[in-house]
Amino acid sequence: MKPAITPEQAADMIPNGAVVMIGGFMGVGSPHRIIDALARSGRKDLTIIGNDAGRPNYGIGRLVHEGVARKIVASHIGLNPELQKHMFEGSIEVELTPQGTLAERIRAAGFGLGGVLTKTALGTIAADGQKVIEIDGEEWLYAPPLRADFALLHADRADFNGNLVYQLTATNFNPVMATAAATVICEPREIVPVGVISPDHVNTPGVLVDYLTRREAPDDPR
Amino acid sequence: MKPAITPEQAADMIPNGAVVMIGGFMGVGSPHRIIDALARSGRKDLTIIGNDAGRPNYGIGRLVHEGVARKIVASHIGLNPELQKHMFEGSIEVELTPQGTLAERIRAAGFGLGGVLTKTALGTIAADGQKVIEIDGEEWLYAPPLRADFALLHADRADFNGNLVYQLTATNFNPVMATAAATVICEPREIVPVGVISPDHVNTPGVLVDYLTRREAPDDPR
Amino acid sequence: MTPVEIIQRRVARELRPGTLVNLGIGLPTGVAHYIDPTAGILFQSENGIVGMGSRPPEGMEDEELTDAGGVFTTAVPGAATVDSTFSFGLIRGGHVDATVLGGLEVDEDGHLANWVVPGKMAPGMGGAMDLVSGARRVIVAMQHTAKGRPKIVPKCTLPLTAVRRITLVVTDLAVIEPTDEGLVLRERAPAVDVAEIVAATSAKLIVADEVPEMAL
Amino acid sequence: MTPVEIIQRRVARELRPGTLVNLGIGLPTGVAHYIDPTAGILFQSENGIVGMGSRPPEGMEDEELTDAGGVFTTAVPGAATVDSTFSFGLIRGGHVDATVLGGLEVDEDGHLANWVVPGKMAPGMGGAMDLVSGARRVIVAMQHTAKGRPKIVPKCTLPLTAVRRITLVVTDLAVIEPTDEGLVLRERAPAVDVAEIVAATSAKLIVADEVPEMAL
Repeated sequence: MKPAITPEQAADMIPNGAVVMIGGFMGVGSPHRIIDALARSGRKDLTIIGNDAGRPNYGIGRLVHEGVARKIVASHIGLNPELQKHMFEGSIEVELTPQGTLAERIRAAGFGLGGVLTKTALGTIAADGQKVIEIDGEEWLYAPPLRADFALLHADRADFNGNLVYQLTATNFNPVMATAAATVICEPREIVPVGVISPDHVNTPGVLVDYLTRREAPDDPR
Repeated sequence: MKPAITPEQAADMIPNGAVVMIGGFMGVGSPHRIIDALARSGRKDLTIIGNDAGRPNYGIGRLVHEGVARKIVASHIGLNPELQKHMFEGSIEVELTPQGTLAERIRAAGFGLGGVLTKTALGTIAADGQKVIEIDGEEWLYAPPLRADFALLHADRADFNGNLVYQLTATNFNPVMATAAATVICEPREIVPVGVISPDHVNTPGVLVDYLTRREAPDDPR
Repeated sequence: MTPVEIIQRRVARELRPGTLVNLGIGLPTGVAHYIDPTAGILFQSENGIVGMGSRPPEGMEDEELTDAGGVFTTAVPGAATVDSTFSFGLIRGGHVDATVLGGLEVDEDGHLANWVVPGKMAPGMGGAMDLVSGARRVIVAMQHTAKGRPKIVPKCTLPLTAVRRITLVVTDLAVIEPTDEGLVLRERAPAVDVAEIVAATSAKLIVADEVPEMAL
Repeated sequence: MTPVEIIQRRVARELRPGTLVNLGIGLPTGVAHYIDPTAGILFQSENGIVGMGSRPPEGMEDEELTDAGGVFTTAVPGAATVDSTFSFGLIRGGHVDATVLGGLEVDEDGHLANWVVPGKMAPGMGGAMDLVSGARRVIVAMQHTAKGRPKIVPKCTLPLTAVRRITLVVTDLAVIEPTDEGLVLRERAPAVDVAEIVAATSAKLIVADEVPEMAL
């Protein structure tokens, strides 16, 4: 059984300067309640890893707006002009990485691999300063594993043991991030008893999950 | 809509000397009807890639027994003394590779990565002659992508478009092999109309699948 | 027919029956309106769906089903949901037959620049670099010029999206194919003559005696 | 209590509540009989299940639910099915808290040999190399000697399974922990004295004045 905590308790676990992965794609499939609690926490100097920076004051953009983030690692920030302004001013560091490489770097960390060998970005300025490895006369760009102190995830459904099920395009980075952080906290839309989810429908085994956020309104329906 | 073919038609596509991946784990989740057709085809000099060699005359062992295979790439052949005898005699070449590395090498081929960097087997005789890559002072064993001309898969269920669903431990190598062969042929236990399988329950999208084997007994139940 | 419609209609004819296609945000997205719905073409949205449909009816939107721009979408019957590692595995592994992307510049080497204007616009490459490196065919769909300035140039001045040569450029004026010999003018838009295309292109074009008009 | 039961009972006490554990084929499999069923320990079978149960009742076997030896098994409530890439991702990524494996030899460096006897037995390493490289803790469960010959030796004569130092060796005679200083004798089996253990071990053992008896 995993502990069921409040979004505020989740935010309280995360210290200043922590590296935090956040699931979602433009806020779709993001743990908005935990993000909100973290945005209101007064935390500083977080490194946030996610697909994108959401929109201004929405999704990961909420953490940018509240000054919680010192650095953003993402593949796309085009819909968040607030972050782009910070980036050009130098007040928030932004590391841009191709989306597929980002996903694979997180997987490498989570699954004990030494990194990623990809053609993506090879020969472009996005590969400047990065290691190129030649294998049988062919060049591959090396991208290192990417891990975090915390992963903050969304799921459609969890069981008491933390088995997670995602739905449609709210899946995105959530499953891979579940593998690559020291502490994994998931905000499911619903929590069901163990055994309700078929083993074949579990997307993330509960062994990867440390905490679930509790229902928003735990009143008994009677 | 994918063509529905017989196991014999599947076997007929495979030429002498082809490299063939076969899903399954000790025959569980293997396409036994296609294997049987291939075993009876008189084909020669196949390279078979699979987790194991099944048992004598069962699973991949059926192909060993019928003299179809020239080389086996697998992680474990301990339950097939017939193949071990061939290996010690030199009549069939056996390449043994750690199970996790085997899975990841196939994935690298299927997903356009340059290979695998792993600690597994590093420093052991199983790594003899293989490339070691040093990254930031740390050594990793490099394992190259592994692809095939054909992948022969089992699934619990397919739809007309080749979307596949696996069940329990019959999943194993089937999904990853679906990504890494020029031609992918699946033997599903049942075939259902498009739309019957929820998008969230599809394990292998039909875009990766070329052929389905037809039902064994296509008589109308009336 | 508007310039955008010309491009979208012409690109639609490049898509092969029964294949997986990724359409970029913006102009490329509209290509979906012009395909044969019986051709079995599936659209991938790299945020995690194989078999994306069109916009949902009002009131039927699902907050867990959006396209790569974060806009509500639908799934066709037979769609499959995948996570980001699988989605980009399909892209990198060559399982996407064609990607259609916008362009800022294309040059005589067939190189594409479409992700950054240093000092001005740095939205990030998103999935573009993976798509241009990994898709079997890369089709650039763009206006032939921007504010009167040619976008098909001798050498890209903007940072490249990939060092790989793209497959085809489709504009409102022409279809151009990068080859070993250089950029070959394959087709001209209806009522557009070759001289007009050459004038709107700063790159060297290889022009045959007869350049057919686009079928749309 | 048989020697095998001593080993299995003692190993069971090493497993931590709420963690994922992989038990090798054979003797290690039997460890599952001796764990506290309320401790929330989940067993992984590397062929693709997290939450493997015990043997199914007769007539209830499912041909699509077997263990890593190809033998019918069950799933506990809350189990999850995974494919081979995910299963070994869990192993390589350190998400398996403990693996329990048999051994042919363990040496003073804490190295394990358990997958091949050159020229005699070459079944393949299966998942053993991944497990010994990747699991957080590697527990070797084996008879102290084979046909009277010590299996805990100064230096492995058989090919190693990994160059990583294992965590603990549990035998029918003793519990031994490889450390920077060498092999430390931690516990002795009931009614077994230290001299007996030292005599059955060709490796050098570090022995404290007082060696407690195993709790079983």
